[in-house]
Amino acid sequence: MISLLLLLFLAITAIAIVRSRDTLTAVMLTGLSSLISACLFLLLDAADVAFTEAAVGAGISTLLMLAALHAVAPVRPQPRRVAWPALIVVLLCGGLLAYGTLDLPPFGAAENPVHQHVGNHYLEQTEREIGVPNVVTAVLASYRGFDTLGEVVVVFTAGLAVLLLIGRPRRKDEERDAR
Amino acid sequence: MKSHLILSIVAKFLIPLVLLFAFYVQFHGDFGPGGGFQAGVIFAAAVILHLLVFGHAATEHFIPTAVLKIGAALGVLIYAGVGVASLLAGGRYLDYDVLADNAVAGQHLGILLVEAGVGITVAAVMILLAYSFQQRGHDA
Amino acid sequence: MSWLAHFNYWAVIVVMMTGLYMAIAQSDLMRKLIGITLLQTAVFFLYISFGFVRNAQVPILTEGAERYSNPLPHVLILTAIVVGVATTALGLALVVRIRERYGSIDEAELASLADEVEDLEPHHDFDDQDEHP
Amino acid sequence: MREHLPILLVVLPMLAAPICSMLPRGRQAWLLATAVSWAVLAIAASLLIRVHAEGTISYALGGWPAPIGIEYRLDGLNALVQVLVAAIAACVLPFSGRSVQDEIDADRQPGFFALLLLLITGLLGIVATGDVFNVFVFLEISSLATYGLIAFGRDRRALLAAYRYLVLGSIGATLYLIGIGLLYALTGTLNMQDLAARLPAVADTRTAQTAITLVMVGLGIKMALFPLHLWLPNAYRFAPSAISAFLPATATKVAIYLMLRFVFDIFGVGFAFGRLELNEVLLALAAAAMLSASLAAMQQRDVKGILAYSSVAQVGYIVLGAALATPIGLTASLLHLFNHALMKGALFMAMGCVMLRVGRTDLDAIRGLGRRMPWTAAAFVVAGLSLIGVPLTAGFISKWYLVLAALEAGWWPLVILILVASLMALIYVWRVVALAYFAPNESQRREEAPLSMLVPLWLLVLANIWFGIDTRLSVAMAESGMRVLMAGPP
Repeated sequence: MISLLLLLFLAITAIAIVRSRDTLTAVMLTGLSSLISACLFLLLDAADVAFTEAAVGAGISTLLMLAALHAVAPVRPQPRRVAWPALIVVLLCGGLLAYGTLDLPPFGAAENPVHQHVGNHYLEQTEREIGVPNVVTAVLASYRGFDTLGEVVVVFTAGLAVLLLIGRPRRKDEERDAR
Repeated sequence: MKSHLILSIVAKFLIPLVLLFAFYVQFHGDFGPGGGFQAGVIFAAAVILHLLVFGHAATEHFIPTAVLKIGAALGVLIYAGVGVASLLAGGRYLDYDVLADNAVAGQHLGILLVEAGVGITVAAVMILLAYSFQQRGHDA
Repeated sequence: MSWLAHFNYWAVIVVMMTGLYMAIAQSDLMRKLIGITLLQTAVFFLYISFGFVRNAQVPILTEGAERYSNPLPHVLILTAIVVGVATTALGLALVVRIRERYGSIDEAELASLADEVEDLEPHHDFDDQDEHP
Repeated sequence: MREHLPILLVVLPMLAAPICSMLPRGRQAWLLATAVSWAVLAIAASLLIRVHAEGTISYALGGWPAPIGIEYRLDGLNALVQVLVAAIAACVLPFSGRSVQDEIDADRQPGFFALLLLLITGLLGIVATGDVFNVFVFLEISSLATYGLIAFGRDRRALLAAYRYLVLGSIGATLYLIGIGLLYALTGTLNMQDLAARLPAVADTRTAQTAITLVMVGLGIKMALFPLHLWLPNAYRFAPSAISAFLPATATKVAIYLMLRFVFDIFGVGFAFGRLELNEVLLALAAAAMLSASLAAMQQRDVKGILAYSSVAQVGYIVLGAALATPIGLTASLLHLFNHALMKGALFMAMGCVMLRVGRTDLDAIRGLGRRMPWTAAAFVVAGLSLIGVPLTAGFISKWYLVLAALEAGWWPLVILILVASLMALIYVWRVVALAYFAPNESQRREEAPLSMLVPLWLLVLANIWFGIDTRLSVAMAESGMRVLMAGPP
């Protein structure tokens, strides 16, 4: 029941973000939406994900957005205009997704295919094969360790690209741009 | 950035605690929620707090950009290197079983090392991001 | 299939579509990135709800626990969160650079600026069309 | 070590990238990246030979058997695509040395080469893996590296192009993520083989249909399939020369490979084309791409712009062959995927040479190029002929197969479409060639590009001629890839 309420709250926050006229408000509300999602993840027994979403979504991501906003200021308030073609595309896409959820296995049922196959193996074998209690860590670092290697490479790639874009004092870039 | 006395005292008190928490999260990931990624982010958060309160020059003095660049690369090298080590030890890529005498000990060692790689790269990159964006203030 | 059982998916779709709308329709470059963040957050929820099991526990093995939620979606989403923040950071860096070199981060303004340059100066050399705010 | 080659292929550039980023000088980074690209090509070629001799190679990462762990799975199709990516990389890296020196600030060159290596890592990883989520991770590695690399372009519009690609690309990747999430919810697995085996049981569900649509739209953005191609022209046009030469020949090709893998190997033709009739949608989009993009190419005033729109049209050709879903249609599709990489790589490389010497690539810059840069201009002509599809070039072979496939399927309007689009290619290529050879230019000084650029360029040009005359190798490879696809899901 709490999760339903939170979910409703999340949807309302999303609408508030799209309707906000001021980007600062939008950024702060996005941080809030991450926090709500983190609570939802916790309610859905995903402690690691909740932890990460709180630290990244509500923390780092919001911070970076604020810093970027500071760098690009001043920003004029957005006119509240509806872009109809985009709205139609989005409604079509949303309709397709809603249609797609109709045959999803029931929410939270232990008999769902997701819980029968690979997922079950992890829960049953982690103790014997890996020997750590946190199954998420076992899957993350070992069973699907290569994904996590890829994830580290993604972080490295983004860091490198950002550094090359804005990593030196702005004065130097302006001299270069003006050349 | 102007230094506010209360802010800087609170920060000086808080930052070591947050750093400590980051290490706890790093090494406790086997047992509870957490791991290299979360630890890296929390570590970075402590440094970013320092950055916000004491300014770029003071923070850069403790953690120079050059070190962070090496750190970001080092984490990837550690993780991918563990994979190469398991190849050399006769296993498949990232097969930690062969890293120690028995499979479970090997898994423990492997997970410890790769989580360290994750933590180092994530922390370094997040701090680098904060440095980069902070330098771009509009009135800079 | 009961309506209530799918309510959570539909609420998430609303969030998803709000994000998608922001990303394609709003003309502030920052807000487009916010839209993508929102879209991704909703996808995270979708995955996590696939992994949920009623009356189960966090997938950390403990004595006496019978049922755990599925750890695999959690792992996938941990990766996806990281990928998401990486993309956001790169996007923000691009926005900062665009602001510095165009003096604007409004899609409509930028489009008219870019066209102007293209029409007036067909022989642009490197970097000579910069204007500083 | 021989058995570990499938993973070393991806890990080698992955390890080299951080090292590259730490090197102090661009020159050293370039040498390292070039050496790695050649090693990667050698590995990819040896893997292709092994796949042909011994059959499919499966490599269980972490020692965990699929579907518990992630699997690398090489067959006649993706081993070929890997060789293609590696070969283009091995040509572009030596080529890039001089142009990067000219276009990129010295202090950013190591980072540039590190990102290029990461891009190669990402593309090779996407191709090698047999796990749909691992595809997502490597797709993001290649995408983030691409956004960063495009932003290196000196024109400020490069930034905007990179940003727009980032927004669209992220939407595409997220749609893909939703799609595979729904498939996972239905089947409980992420392994491609396992997914293919479990999908038929749930193929009738609305969820599966939605999942396919989302995956296809997501990949459609990445491969720049009309009308999802809007990010591509400016991205290719304003990127640094080396990146404009590398991307069109590889990135869209990898996305197309992925689409083929999903349609034929995971969903199965019977489901994706038979029941959902996706082939008709793809045919219509391919036709629209060929006509509208060729038309747009004819109106461009910048040669890189012409080539970029032409790439959108060529994606149409490749999809056209695949949508016919016949053995000869697929062979044509794969042949064109391969040949188009050769010709577009060469054409964009020629423009890299022009960029170096003239400093711009608009039509005015081309005037009198035949005298000023005879070798570069000649290379452009030969590769341009291949793009048009003139006999004795590689482009002719793939279009010939495409026409045969259309005739065999009884779709004769498609034959007319191919001819019309080729005619349009003739027009836009001719515009450039005419200016290069028949337009007077006040400056008649000869200033040919350096050998380090001309040699890789001419290697690709000669490949265009070679595969236009001796088709045994290319057709055999395409046919072996085709057989993998026609065999369908296990």
